[in-house]
Amino acid sequence: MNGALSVRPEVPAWRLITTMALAGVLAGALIVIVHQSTQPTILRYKAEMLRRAVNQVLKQPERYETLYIYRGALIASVPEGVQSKGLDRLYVGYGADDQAVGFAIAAAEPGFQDIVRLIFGYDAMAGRLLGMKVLESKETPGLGDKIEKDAVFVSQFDGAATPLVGVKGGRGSDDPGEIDMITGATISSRAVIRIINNALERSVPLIAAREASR
Amino acid sequence: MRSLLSFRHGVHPPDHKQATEHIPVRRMSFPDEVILHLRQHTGKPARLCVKPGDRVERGDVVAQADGFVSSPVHATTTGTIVALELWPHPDGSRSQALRIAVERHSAQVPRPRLVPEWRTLSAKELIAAIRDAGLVGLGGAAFPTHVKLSPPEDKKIDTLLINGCECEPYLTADHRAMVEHPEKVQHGIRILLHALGIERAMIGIESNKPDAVEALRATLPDDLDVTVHPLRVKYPQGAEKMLIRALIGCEVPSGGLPMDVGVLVQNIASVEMIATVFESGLPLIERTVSVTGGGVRRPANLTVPIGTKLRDVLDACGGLTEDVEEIVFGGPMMGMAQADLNVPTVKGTGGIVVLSKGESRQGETHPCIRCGHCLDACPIFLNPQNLGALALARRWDEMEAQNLMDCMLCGCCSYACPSSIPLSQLFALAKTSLRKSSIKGKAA
Amino acid sequence: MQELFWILLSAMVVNNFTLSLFLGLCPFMGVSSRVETALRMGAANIFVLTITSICAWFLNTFVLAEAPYLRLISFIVVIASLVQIVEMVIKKLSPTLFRQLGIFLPLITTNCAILGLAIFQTNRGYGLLEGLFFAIGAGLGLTLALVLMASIRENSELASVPEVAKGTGLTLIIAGSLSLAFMGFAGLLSAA
Amino acid sequence: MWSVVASLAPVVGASIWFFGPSALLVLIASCAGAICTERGIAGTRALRDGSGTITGLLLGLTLPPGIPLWMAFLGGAFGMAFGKLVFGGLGQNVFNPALLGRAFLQAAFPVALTTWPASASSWWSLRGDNFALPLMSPQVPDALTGATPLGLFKFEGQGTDLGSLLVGSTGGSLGETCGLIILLGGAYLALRGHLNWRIPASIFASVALLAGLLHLIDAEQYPGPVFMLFSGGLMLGAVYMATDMVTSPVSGLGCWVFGAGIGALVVIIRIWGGLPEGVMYSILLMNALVPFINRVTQPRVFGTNLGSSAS
Amino acid sequence: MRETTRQEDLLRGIWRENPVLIQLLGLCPALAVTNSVENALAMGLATFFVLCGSSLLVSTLKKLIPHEVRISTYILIIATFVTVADMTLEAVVPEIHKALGAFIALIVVNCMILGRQEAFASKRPVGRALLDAVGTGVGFIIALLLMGSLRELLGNGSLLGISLFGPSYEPWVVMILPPGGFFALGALILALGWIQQRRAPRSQPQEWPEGVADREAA
Amino acid sequence: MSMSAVLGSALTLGGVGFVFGSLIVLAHRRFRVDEDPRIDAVAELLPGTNCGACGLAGCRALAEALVEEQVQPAVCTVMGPEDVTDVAEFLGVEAGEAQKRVARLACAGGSDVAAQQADYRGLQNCAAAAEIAAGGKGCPWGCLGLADCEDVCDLDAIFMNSSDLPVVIPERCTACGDCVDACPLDLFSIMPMEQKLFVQCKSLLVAEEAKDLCRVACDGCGRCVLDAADGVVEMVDGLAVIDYEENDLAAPEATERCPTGAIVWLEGAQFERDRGVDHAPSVSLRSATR
Repeated sequence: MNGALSVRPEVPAWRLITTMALAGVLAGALIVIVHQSTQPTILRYKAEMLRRAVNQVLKQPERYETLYIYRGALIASVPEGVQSKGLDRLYVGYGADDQAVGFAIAAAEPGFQDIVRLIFGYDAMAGRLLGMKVLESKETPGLGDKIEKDAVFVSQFDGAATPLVGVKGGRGSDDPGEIDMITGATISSRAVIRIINNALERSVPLIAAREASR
Repeated sequence: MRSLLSFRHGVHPPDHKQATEHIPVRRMSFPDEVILHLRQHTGKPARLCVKPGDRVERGDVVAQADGFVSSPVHATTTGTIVALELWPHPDGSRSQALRIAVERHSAQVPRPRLVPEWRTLSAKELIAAIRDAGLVGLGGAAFPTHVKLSPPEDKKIDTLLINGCECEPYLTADHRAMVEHPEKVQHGIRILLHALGIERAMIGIESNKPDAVEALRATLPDDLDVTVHPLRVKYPQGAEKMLIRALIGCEVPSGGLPMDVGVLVQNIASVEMIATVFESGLPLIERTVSVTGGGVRRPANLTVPIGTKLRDVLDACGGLTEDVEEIVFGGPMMGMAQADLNVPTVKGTGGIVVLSKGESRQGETHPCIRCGHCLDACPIFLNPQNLGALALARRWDEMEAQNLMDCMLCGCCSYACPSSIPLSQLFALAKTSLRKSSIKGKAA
Repeated sequence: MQELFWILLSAMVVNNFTLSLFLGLCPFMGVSSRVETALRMGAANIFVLTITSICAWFLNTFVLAEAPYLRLISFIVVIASLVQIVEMVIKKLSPTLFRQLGIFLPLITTNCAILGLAIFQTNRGYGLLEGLFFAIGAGLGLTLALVLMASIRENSELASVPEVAKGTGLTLIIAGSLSLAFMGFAGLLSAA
Repeated sequence: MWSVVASLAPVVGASIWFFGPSALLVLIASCAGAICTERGIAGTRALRDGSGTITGLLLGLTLPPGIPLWMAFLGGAFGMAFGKLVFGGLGQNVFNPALLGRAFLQAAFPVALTTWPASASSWWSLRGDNFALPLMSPQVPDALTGATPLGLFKFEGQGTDLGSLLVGSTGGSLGETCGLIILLGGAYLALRGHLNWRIPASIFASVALLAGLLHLIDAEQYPGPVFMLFSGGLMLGAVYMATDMVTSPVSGLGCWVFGAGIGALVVIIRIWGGLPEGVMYSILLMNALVPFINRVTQPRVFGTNLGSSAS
Repeated sequence: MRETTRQEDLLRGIWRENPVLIQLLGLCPALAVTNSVENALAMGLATFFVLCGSSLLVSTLKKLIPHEVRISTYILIIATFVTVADMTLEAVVPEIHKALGAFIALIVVNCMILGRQEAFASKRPVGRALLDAVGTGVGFIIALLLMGSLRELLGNGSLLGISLFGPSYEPWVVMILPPGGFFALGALILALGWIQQRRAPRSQPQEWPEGVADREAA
Repeated sequence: MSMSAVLGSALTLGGVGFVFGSLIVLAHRRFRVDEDPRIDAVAELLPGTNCGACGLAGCRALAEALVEEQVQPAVCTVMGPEDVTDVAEFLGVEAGEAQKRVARLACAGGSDVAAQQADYRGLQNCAAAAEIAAGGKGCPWGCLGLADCEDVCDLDAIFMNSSDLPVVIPERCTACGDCVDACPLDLFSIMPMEQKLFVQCKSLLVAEEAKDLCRVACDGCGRCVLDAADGVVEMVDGLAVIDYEENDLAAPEATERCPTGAIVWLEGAQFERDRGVDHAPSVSLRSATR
């Protein structure tokens, strides 16, 4: 046995405090440096993802811009001194003729397992959907996650009349407001329909108000 | 049947009493040798007061009570003391015992002696006379009767319960006593009530003995408050706490004694023996033993001198059959298995049950399936399932915390267990281990 | 109200912290051999989770709004220190409470459930009230899982478990079975 | 144990009557899974008391008739290995092995486990792709799928008439459809002392009570108690699964608590949960609670807590 | 403490004292993010990076860190490395970062890392500490990969996203769900124990004395 | 984002470090439990088996006792001699003399030599068998052979031999006393290895009666009393009893004329020496996951 058996000497208090403080300083510096070097890439990716989602549900508009919901109204730019970060927002897409083709609205509510986050395009003039994309869900793989992966299910939302009504599969009805639910994943399908309907309920008055004020 | 008094839970083993319940008690002839253990009762062993070579007559004291919780031992036959030596005891150990060679041609008539006139004695004198007669509880535990009759000052006894249940299967000695000598039973009750200074007694008899109920009802005294109560046939109806629950309707507190609820319980055989003592002047030197079971050729209720070797008792009943499996002192539910035919009977031996191959429950043990039958059987509402599992893991302390010490080893759980798990055996060994460790703890 | 209730139930049974998010596994495997201990551990957890939730909300709202990249490191340092301080306070104020709960507090400091709660709460953008319901739900869920596991393990202690399965193997299988059983709660309150 | 198997014979018979040879095949496969695993792992230690057969049969009875046989086999094997053998075999397990196997299958193959045959062209025809190759998906034509009474109610708001519920001429798992026959088997077992009557009694009582209350509040939204009792796996679960002695409490009081808990959970999951049926999960959840229930429902020992009668 | 060789330092963590399978540390990531090989690998690498980085730093600075504040300092160091790893992953492989979610941040509270600092890095020279960290980290990656491949293979019929059994394979969905994690790790540990048990008595059978042999035979 | 951000966060975290460093220092100073630091150091050296062979409640208790110099390091028989020296040097005390102690069984009546009176069919463990007519073995003092001691021995130091007697492997026995507690007949006792003269019998029967029940019983003939030095062996109630106070005078001669072999001179393990098996079984490997 060697030096393992020794009694530790007392350490002065200032050394403890300095060590902690120094460690904090170093850690802070290191993190910020890495943060600064990775941040642009991360932001770029996030923006790209958002762009893709909006483009997809608005059927490839020419361009789109962000609208903030501020004091119960939709505004294109935030007034001075207000943080844009915490505000809810939706996106308006414009066609070639610079006419608004629709609004992309993001929404999240509980699904079968956990929160389902999705975005959908809405044509306010026709009162119809343009498309729907699930951004994030933890629904049962192979069953509930068909709301995300089943092309047939997803494509039903293109041009669907609102409010949406869910029906059991195989009815073959041509009613544009009817969404055929996925066999065995009724709850998840219903959740999607419910999320969209609820989001519309919230957003349609805002959109109408904006159109009216124009 | 529902309206009969009883207690909750318990089991219904087949009673097997038909072999002996209608046969009158007979006396067996004296054996060549009797073995008198000095430890025949609960408490301190008796102290020897004779020596090898001495000649003793029937009824002579051979060992004195050693202390209050002790009881004297009397010579049960006339004969010569051969030796004091270690001899097999019914509990499986070897302990000090006197061997008396019986005088072949003696008339076995006891010395003339003074028969105490109990009516003239004070309670104290009466209890002393009971002690000198070596009386102990004949139900099995062999607790000295005089101790039981002397409760502490602060415990007031107001009722005497007479246990005529004989709920153990096979045994019929008490039954025969009630049918053949109801007047002696009533006499014994009278003496006990006198000793206690009270007037109320209740006799509990399982309803499968209507003739006993009849006989005792016919002889009820006019001047005392004695009543006879038929009880539901259920094991262990004859356990003190169960009997009190059935007759009085209250529960003896956990860890307490019957006297805590103002009750004293005596077994029929003890009551009858008290009457005998005060009628004949003889001490406790013989008793009725049920020798029965499929392994005995001629089952009988025999009056046997205490200390007769098992071998001799069995010979008096025609010997053993070919398919003997197990010999038990006491009843099959709570009795002690015997390994040696030289074991003598002791004061507490009221039955010798010889089980044949078909009768002995030697099922193969299976895993516990937690059916809960044992909980429904346990008369004191323990959880034998859990206790059994703890016992297998040797976790005695946890068992104690779960009231193991209230277990009276009645064997209901083992009987009810469909997997043939020897639960009560496990509890017996757990209690032994706990007792051992508590002695050790005190010593340390 | 319905939403708060859903947050509580979701963290407790539907997405139980331990059984479906694998948070707090260390105590779940380690401190789950006795029911009494499990109960106390659970209570201590509820307590610390509640504090953490408030703490994280406070940090997010007032301190880290400008520097979210310092979130993780601040969370861990603040929570760890706070738990230590709480431990001391309890020790000073109520020795009884300390004996009941305090001994578990150091164990909880480096428990992923605590940090997990703070991070999930932030990611989901919960406010103060929502965060509190989330924390209580998570704490109740942890307690439930711990107590169930402890009572089952106490039970299996007396069983003749095969040598290979003793200890962790069996605990994991039980956890899997519990997790399977908890799947029955899927979709609770969200089917309407 | 074999008497439990015997009491299941009518239920098995009924399932074959309703679902044809598919039923028999599925039952054989699940039994084979359970028994082979028991023999394979426990070897000679495995008991020949029929407990493996019961596990297999009970599992089989909760499966839809059209399920691929390899899945039924897998479920039996899983239930036996992880539900029973790891705990030390008979008498030591915590979860009902058959239900654990079923829950595993439900989680592993949600589609196959919720595909119910609507009707069959003849008694002899198979009710689905029973002979799908091991590990491969079954091929089920859409026309074959139907729905259970509970699914119909939950997702489409349709009721099913009481007569067909009682007789069992509805869609569903093999042994779940005919309530009357199950009750008969249960009565036989209760009389023989192999079944604690308190458990099914408390389950029925709590389901009827809760469902009745809700039905009184809003008859449109909540189905009536009779429908709740006779639909889905409640009968089979209450009589044969919940009463498994090993995985239910030992004391009488414990059994009442256990049953009431199952009943309450069944109603909660059926009405507010995401799944149409919750009997299996309810029983598994309460199984998990049994050790705890046993702890808190220790019987009162004779001569304790006497109150006034003590003095 | 017994002296160890360099080789031992390196190899110990890989199998004999594998952090997940033997020591049962870091179970949270081992169960939560192993539903595919890809995720498992990313998680393993991130943890590996944090472990090596902090071991290196801690053993370098061990003389400077007073005993009383060592744990706090270690946590600070570890948290820094985790934050770095988190940001790097988000920038380089955003998809995987999204799949791993909060569990990257939870590397901070992985007892395995703090354990190695406390038990090894704070007492040994830099080289040894690095060897140990590499060994333990590789052991962790191996365990995660084992879990990941088992779960992805059964739960999805694929490995690293490449389908192995063809399109008609029926995936065992449960394996990529939480219960599957518990069952997979449980089964792995049972299998390891079983192998060990099988191997143990065979190694030195002839050394048993007569009496024991008799009883074994009976 | 620039230098200012870097500086800002560095200072923030530095501040956090400072605050909590101070807090910890404060806590450390205020709530410290005064404990001799040497206790930890010593405890680390001890084997950590908590076997209790030293007579104290576990290794930690021994460490405390060692530091307080109540006992000498050598009382720990599990730790190797070098470790004992290390501890002694560290504490600056004498190592003391290690006295190896083992469990000895006071019965040699295996199934080959002792009479069996009845079949015992209940639970297969000694404690249970002892409750029922002493398990059917003729000699009520004799070893029941159902291996309770083997079961409770955590160190695998006891195995049952072919005649159902427990053999203690001295190399493994730490004299913890578990077997002493487990034996329902109190046949085990913990004895120093130096005490080599030993009576392997507890039967109080004498002469033919003793030998009828067991061929190796002490029949109380008294030859050993005569053959041993004065006061070493004594007859008490028909059983030879050794006075270990006089152990120095004990010699193998006392066993030479014993007609049954009940008194023995033990150099190592009991029973197995005669059979030519003197090495221990290898330790069975436990699952590493435990």
